[in-house]
Amino acid sequence: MPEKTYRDALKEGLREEMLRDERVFIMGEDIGRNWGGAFKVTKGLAEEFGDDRVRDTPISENAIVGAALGAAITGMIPVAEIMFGDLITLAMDQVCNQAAKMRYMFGGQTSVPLVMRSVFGGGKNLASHHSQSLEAWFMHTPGLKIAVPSFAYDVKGLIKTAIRDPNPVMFFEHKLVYDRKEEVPDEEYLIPFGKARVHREGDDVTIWGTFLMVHKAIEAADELAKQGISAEVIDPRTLVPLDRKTLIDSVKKTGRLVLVTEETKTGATTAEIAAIVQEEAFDWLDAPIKRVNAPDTPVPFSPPLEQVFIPDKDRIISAVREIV
Amino acid sequence: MPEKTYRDALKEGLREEMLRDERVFIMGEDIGRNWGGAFKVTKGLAEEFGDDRVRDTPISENAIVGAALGAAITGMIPVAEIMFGDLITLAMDQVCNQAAKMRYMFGGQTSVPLVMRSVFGGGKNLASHHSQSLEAWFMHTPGLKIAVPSFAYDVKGLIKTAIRDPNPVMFFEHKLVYDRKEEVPDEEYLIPFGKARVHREGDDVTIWGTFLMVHKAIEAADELAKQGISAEVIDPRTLVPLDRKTLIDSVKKTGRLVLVTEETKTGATTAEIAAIVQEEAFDWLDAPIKRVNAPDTPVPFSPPLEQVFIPDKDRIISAVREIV
Amino acid sequence: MASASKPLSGVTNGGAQKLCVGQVDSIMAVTKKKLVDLYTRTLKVRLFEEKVWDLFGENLVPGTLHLYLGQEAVAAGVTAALKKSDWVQSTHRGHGHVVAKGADMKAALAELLGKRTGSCKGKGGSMHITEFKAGVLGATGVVASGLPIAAGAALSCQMRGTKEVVACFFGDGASNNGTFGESLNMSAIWKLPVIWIVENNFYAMGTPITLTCPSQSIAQRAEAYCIPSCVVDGNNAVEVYEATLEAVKRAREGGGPSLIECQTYRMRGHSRFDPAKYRPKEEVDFWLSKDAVETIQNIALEKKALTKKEAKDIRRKLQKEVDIAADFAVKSEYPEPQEVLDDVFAEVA
Amino acid sequence: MASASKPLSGVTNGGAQKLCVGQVDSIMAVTKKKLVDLYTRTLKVRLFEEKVWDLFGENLVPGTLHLYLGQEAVAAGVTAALKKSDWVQSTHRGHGHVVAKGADMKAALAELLGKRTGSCKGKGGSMHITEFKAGVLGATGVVASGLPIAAGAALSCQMRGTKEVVACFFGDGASNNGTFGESLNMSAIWKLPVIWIVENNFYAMGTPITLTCPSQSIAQRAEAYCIPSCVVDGNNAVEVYEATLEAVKRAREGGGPSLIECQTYRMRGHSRFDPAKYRPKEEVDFWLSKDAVETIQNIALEKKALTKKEAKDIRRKLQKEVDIAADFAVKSEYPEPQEVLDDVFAEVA
Ligand SMILES: Cc1ncc(C[n+]2csc(CCOP(=O)(O)OP(=O)(O)O)c2C)c(N)n1
Ligand SMILES: Cc1ncc(C[n+]2csc(CCOP(=O)(O)OP(=O)(O)O)c2C)c(N)n1
Ligand SMILES: [Mg+2]
Ligand SMILES: [Mg+2]
Repeated sequence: MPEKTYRDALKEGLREEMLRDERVFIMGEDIGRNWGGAFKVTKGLAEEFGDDRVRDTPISENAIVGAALGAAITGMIPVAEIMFGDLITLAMDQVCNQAAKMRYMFGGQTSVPLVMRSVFGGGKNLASHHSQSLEAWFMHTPGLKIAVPSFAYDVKGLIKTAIRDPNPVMFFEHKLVYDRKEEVPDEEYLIPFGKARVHREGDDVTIWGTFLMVHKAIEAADELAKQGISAEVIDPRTLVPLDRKTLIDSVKKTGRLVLVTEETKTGATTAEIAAIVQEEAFDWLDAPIKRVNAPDTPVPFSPPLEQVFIPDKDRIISAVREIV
Repeated sequence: MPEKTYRDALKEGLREEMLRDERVFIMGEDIGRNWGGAFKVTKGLAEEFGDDRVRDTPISENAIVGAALGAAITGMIPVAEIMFGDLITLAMDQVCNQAAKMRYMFGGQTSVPLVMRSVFGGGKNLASHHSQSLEAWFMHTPGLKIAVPSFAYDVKGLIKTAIRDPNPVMFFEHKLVYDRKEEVPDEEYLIPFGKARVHREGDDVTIWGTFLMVHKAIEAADELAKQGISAEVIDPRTLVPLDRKTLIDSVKKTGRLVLVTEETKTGATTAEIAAIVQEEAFDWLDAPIKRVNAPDTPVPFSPPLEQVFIPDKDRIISAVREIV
Repeated sequence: MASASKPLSGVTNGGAQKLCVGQVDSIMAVTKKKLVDLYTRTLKVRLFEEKVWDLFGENLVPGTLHLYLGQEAVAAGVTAALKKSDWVQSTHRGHGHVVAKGADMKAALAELLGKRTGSCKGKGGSMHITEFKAGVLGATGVVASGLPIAAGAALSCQMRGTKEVVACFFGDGASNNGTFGESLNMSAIWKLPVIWIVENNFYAMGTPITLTCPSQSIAQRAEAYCIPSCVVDGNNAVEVYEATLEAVKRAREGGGPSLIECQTYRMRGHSRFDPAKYRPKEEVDFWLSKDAVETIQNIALEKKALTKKEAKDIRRKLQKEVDIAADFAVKSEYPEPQEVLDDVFAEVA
Repeated sequence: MASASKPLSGVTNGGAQKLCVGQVDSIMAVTKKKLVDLYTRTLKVRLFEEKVWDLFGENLVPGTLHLYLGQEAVAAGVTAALKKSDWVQSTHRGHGHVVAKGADMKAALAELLGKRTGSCKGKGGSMHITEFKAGVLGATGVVASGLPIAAGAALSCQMRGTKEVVACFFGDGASNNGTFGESLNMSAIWKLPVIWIVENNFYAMGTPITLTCPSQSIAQRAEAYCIPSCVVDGNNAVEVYEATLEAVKRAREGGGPSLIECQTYRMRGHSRFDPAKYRPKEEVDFWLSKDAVETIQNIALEKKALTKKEAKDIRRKLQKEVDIAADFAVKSEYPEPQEVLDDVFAEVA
């Protein structure tokens, strides 16, 4: 099977869906022919599909999402891009008050086939306004589905599922995985929402994480294996819907859980997962659930600071060792 | 001691601080002489302090917060009001990217003595755009302090502390407690941030909650007492800083914890509290921590729907009985 | 440099000023049939809102209420210039838009009462009253949040090549929100088939426009984006209709957006408990004397589009419709508690 | 109705058009001393940015970088019209604003390198480069987010009665964001002492202004709020200075805000890795021929404000300052890891 980068796999998914259904179109800042997206995900698509369907917009985040929403409820299937996840702050009303709630508050009169792509994460020394991980806000917003792909194979299958979903989907990517390669089939495939991917099987501890931290967790598991500790690594792939079963079953097997994301700790998605697991697997837990997150600070610029801000393999290993 | 409503106590606090320090001023939509605030909190203040210091603004939420921020870092002490908490969606960039991060990303060059008041909660059939409880978003935003007063005594002491704090404070109120009365001294007093209030002491279970749910928890505790169950009721009063000690000590005593807020369940502040408690008091927990929240839906309009949406005394009692 | 102009206010500018270039200035062009249509729409909204006010008095309407009373001619004039397949985007003051666009009054009233037979199954209420199949994109509780949605719907019309157009209602207060500029600009650069309808009633809650708007008109803001604009008497359905007709024509032909500022006034307070004491008596009197229903009725009578008897017959018929709708709404059931969980997500096919 | 005008572009409008009414049109009014000041500021920013580019080439600048190269005359002209106690609000392209306003170049360069001696202790970097005590309210990574902050700082100046003014820089792209209208309106209704400085470099990243702005100028948008405005050649520090001076005078005297559109151009790409291939060669050539440093130098020489030798001496002096600053920055220490936790909250007194 050919190896492809996360970036290319994602583009392939977008392209296949645009070929399949002409209602699908993309809009966002600098996604068109001059730039191809800040992370080059849409490079070449404007040339192939035209500037209408790969539409550069003004710097108007709230209107980008709002306009995509208006198009979604009148017969189109928009994929709106917000260049950096930090900038969704400017579109929170349209995302959380309008898109997420529209079907419900209108009593099911409309569905909202809308995908909102954006990118989270640090690691590129882009400082406080271009490095955050804000997925927890959206997990706390009923009416949104949330995809958090970390692998090339997943990103392609999930973007296609997202585009075909009749509900608003927040599709979050991570800056540091665009260049990572994985085997990705050329044939069409879809990945269902709400189905976790188990990257390592293990008996001693479960490690659940998202985005770059899945990769770190795998590295940690490999190293732990050498130390005689068998860790199971679970990547939820979507936060809403959430695959509770795979996680709970794993915890019932291992009795121990370490949660790891790049979010600042307080109120992160890891808090929700910890709360769920202690609710549903209380009697199986042999130790407190450990959370490995960034500290409760804005993301700092300077390399040595950002490096300690972002959790790494060693912090995961330490957390595991504290409870195993 | 005189009894005062939450509304009047809050106004007294604002008034005292405006008298004390002429740098303090208020700005927001319809807070001035024609309306006195959507919930009449600022009624009469424009007449007393003038339209400059009690300043009606255009419907420009992001600029209201941004302008207050600009004033805060140049020698004023603004109290910016966003009429409904649901509308902070429009000001998330100024709140979360600018005000919260400014001190940090400028390396401590400035402090940000800014209070942002708003109101959460349902119960008035105002539907999906005027009833939410979004405090979890801000708890997940490093750099913000968060006050969540539920009682008249607290709201006065806390607003004064908020105004004197050199950091951005989100000061959240609740629609259904404005009319509630409590004894409030006429003399000046301050309530420190990070100090919980224990409303009932008890041995069998700890109930921790915020806003209207504190009142419901007290009712539940009173009823549980008749059933022979002794419940301790803790109101954190501020979410950031959070009084962990009072809570953890209580759980170590009772071994059981029920968390109750009006937020939609997934990713609520209760998730964070559950995660903390299982981390810090794992060995003392005799049962899973229970979360009592609203369901994961937008807030519905129709009275019978809103009534089941908002947690009540009975749901708290059931949750307690499940684990005691 | 350009100098600041005298600010706008409810008294000084009431409907007088016209900025439209090329607007049809005589109502001669309007057919008798259309005058009857305008009369009927205006009156229908009026009777609907009066019924809502009654039901509210009987304590049957939960929550708050932003009545459209006084502004009927705006919704009537705009919707009369649209096809059924065209769209309107509504606001927190949406009853009039929805009814004028042809929504089922039974479902609309039931919605206001929180009944499961309501157009939103009781989930929305006054601030979200919406009937999608009548071409209403939605009423929204967040001021100005409809503008980008309308721009997007217009983009969709353009991309799908349907020749549909979108009329987007919003208030004077809404034009101070960030989405206003973002949406107008988007509509201008992409030449979207959207008509921006400012319902300038000179107040945003209790805040008079003089405190929040430095210019003589809101329409002036359209020029920033090279969008053609005009100011019309929003209590005169014919004026509103004519201006909209021109804008619709432009939009359908690919000429892009227009903005129409309709100067009008709330007959009552902002919301259910507002006595609106902050409005000067002379201003209120001025506007009450320009009643929207009387205005269109007089025009229709004068132009012999209607006889007095016909006017009365129409009123009787509409009143009956409204009464039946109210009866339906009152008798309908509330939703069952478990319905709180329905309709969060659409089923995946 | 008003008709859409020909869209703006980098070639057709380059600095030519002037909309200022009452602008001092001759540089005769500018003193020789001020010409030297303008030359010095412009050159200082240029030399600073060239050093940054060098350091970047040596891989010493982490993260991204939005160079101010090409736009120096804007920061120079604006800050030359301000007092030290006045304020500027910066952007993601902020180095020039900060340096021109008089920030310590050592601390500024150290910040770009992520050193603990940086003005933000290494927490901010290029996008947040700020020196508060030099009167910089902040550089921000969120486009257009500085506008409301500037409005608020101006409100504060007004309320405190200090006669300070605020100059707020932002790009052409920023003027499409919602905060633009919200902030301009606020400044107009409250007559705030703020000067809105649009740095129109005709691109937002790779997007040419022709795709996102329907009008001939950004300045046109100021009229929506009755704010006096003008368009000047942003590569000519004297033009920028004169327009700012007039606006500052108006602001200090309580006359409220002004907007100055400075048409200019980036010498390089948008950010560190952008080769900017999307810009037509003729356009690039046109602008490179209008070099900001050469322009002010020629004016100063021509007006005999400077001799060639003096010009060279100034350059040598500035270069030395910059070199010393770079040396300081390079030799400074990185922060210690535990400093990540510092400065989230200020101590409560
Ligand atoms: C974004 C936002 N801000 C504030 C409010 C509270 N609010 C509801 S209606 C209203 C006034 C709106 O004024 P305008 O746009 O002129 O419409 P009108 O009520 O006059 O029809 C306000 C401030 C809101 N719902 N949404
Ligand atoms: C709100 C927001 N949207 C998008 C971005 C990404 N971005 C950074 S700079 C830029 C272009 C800004 O253009 P302009 O305002 O003209 O300033 P210039 O870069 O030309 O100086 C964009 C889109 C951002 N930082 N903030
Ligand atoms: Mg109004
Ligand atoms: Mg630009």
